[in-house]
Amino acid sequence: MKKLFAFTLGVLTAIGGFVDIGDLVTNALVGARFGLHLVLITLLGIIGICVYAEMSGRVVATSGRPTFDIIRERLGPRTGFVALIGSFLVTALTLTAELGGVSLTFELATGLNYMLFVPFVLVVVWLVLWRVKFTTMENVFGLLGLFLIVYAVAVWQAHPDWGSLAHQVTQPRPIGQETWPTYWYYAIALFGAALTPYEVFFFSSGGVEEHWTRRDLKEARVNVFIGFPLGGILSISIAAICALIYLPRGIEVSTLGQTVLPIAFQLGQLGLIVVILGIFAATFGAALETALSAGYTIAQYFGWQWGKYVRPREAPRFHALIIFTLIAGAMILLTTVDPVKVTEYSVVFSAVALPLTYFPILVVANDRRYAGNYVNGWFSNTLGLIFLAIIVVASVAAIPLMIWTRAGQ
Amino acid sequence: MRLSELLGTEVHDQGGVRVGRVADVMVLRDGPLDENGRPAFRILGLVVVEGRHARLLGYEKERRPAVFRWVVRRMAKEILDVPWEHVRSVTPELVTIGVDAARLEAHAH
Amino acid sequence: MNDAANDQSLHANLELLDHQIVTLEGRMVGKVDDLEIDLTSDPPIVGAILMGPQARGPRYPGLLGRFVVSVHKRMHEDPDPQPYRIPASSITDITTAVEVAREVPESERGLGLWVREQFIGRIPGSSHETE
Amino acid sequence: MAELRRTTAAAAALLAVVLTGCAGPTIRDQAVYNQADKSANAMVSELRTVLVATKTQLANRSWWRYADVVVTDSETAATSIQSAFTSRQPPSRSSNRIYADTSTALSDAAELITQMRVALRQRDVTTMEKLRPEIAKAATDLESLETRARTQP
Repeated sequence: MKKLFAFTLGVLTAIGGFVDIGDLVTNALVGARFGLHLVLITLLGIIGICVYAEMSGRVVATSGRPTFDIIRERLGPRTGFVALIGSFLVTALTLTAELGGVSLTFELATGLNYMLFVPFVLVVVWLVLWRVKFTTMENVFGLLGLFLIVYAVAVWQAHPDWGSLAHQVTQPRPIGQETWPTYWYYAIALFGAALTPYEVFFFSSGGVEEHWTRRDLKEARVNVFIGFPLGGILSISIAAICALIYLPRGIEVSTLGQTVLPIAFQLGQLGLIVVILGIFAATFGAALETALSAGYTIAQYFGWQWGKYVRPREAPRFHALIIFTLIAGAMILLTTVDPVKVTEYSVVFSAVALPLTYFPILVVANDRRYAGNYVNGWFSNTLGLIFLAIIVVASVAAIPLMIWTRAGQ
Repeated sequence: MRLSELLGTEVHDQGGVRVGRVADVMVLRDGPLDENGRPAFRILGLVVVEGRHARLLGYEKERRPAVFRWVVRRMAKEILDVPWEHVRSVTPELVTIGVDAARLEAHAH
Repeated sequence: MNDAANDQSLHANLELLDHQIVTLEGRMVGKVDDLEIDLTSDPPIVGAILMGPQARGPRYPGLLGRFVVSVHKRMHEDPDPQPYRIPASSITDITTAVEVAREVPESERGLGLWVREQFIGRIPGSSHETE
Repeated sequence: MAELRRTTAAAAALLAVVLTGCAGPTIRDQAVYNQADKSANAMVSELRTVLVATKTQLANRSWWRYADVVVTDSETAATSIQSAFTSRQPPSRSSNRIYADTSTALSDAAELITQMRVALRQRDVTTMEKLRPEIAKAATDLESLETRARTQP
């Protein structure tokens, strides 16, 4: 049974981690404005997260060192501190967006304003983090998150002109009134949504939580190379269904209600129930991951005891950090800021924060003391360097593009 | 004295010629036995780097990816081993050594 | 005692500084925030691992460093708090982490202890074995 | 690169004003046309969202509470689009017509969405079915207005 459960770590990390509120909103929004003209960027993001997570997973399986341990060891406390502040803020922002996402699913189900649910969601997320075992937490939200496959079903059931969809994929350029700066802004947003730093913090720390050893390495790789592409296919289906239903009608997505409407339009009430459950699981799972990652990053930087595998009493500061970050996230939501807007900014800032956390992993994945005889071969180094270049370019271009396009207006 | 005070300190030879900066300290656990019967961490010597802003990031011994090693080595210019017996005086501001840079060997690992 | 650790020379900055310190049972103690070097002894040795804000503070640039040190000093009971010191003799193994014997994890002292006793420890289920 | 051309054109025109010292009609007109184009585009999106949501609900493919959330969100967005347009760009002589046409079209559209939200909340299917073609027409009118604003100067 441990094999089956361990397998779901990859599935959860893919579904919950990959498809979170950031992927949902960004792919829906991009699908409605650019059709599938940005799918190549999503594919790039999927390959990127596979490369990044696989290296981190290999290092943690052989040396037991999760991502932020390595960042401070290799970059030193000063540069490491900059990476810490950047990563923690992005993770806290993403957590806020996820909590907003969960609350919005309750709004869609009940018709009551999502703000009413924010405190309730905060308490439930914390209770699950406090008492539910790491593996059980993964299984529940990993499997429930699979409901998002309903997006692929909707695309299939819409009997689209597959030729024209494929044609759009091979034409990476803006369409209609869209301009190149906006195109590149959303390319970075999609890339940031696919390659959010907390996914790797969670994945590598999860390796310690699950007590991975070299024997679990093969499984970890299978999880990465199945889990993340599966998440990627769902993201592309979200973009595709919005392209099919919204693009011809000139509808632009700005709410979670609109993200879900094409499923109801295409598949009816059952589809709507399934998709709302799927989004609940994906955003709730991602809320757990981002809350834990907020604790992982700071605790691993300072060397404090962390992790759910020890009793809360033995990791006091780790749990205190999680509680403060959750409360801060909820308070931000209660200032009536639009959770969808928070999500849009969180994915772009993810792209900004990436380089300082990715570079040390690429260095250490070549260090025999960390990766043993699983050090990077020429192939992983070539891919690793290509993505380092892409990540740095995206990180540098993100803020200027955000200002130039007034966040994609 | 603390290691962090020694790291980054300028290194000059006795003629006052700049050799570089302390980038690392080599230690080996073969010193005299301590109260737990374990050998002490003996300081073997210094790793001195000529470049001003060089950060080795492990590339004094790592080799891959080659482009990182190439960049680090270019910024470092020289990476020299200074055995401890050549060290004449140590302060947080300056380390003086009793041999000139030319006769020092490149850091080998 | 892992023999490999003592017959191989170590880069103190690269392979000791800023590494995770763990107890024999694998509990995380903290990070190697600095190392105490004794140059007067013959041969010169690394005497101890230094941990905590008083050790880490000075390594941050300018204002931030002084801020960390001064805030910790004001919050601390004794007037001139020193870094937490782990003698090098209790280091049992060095891999990517530094393993020490008979070490008290931070959750039993300092701020960690306060957070445990006054906050997390008081929440029901805090000693619940989740794994 | 329309957006880039437009922003550089506006910057150049601004420079011209500073140099010549008189506020020519072009900059204010340009801003009015831009704003008309953007507001019409945004309102079309809200109108069509309401059409899809009500079509889905009338075909029993969603539930009332869900459709209510979507239409209410669109109503909130519609009212803010309309108020944002009218409150900002005072028209000049030549851009007056498009300013007036856009404001009326936007307020009619917002009004239609509000009526639809009310009908939906009362589950008044007949009114909903009566309103749908009106909303569809409002959307196409706004689309033609959009192209008019874009091709005006």
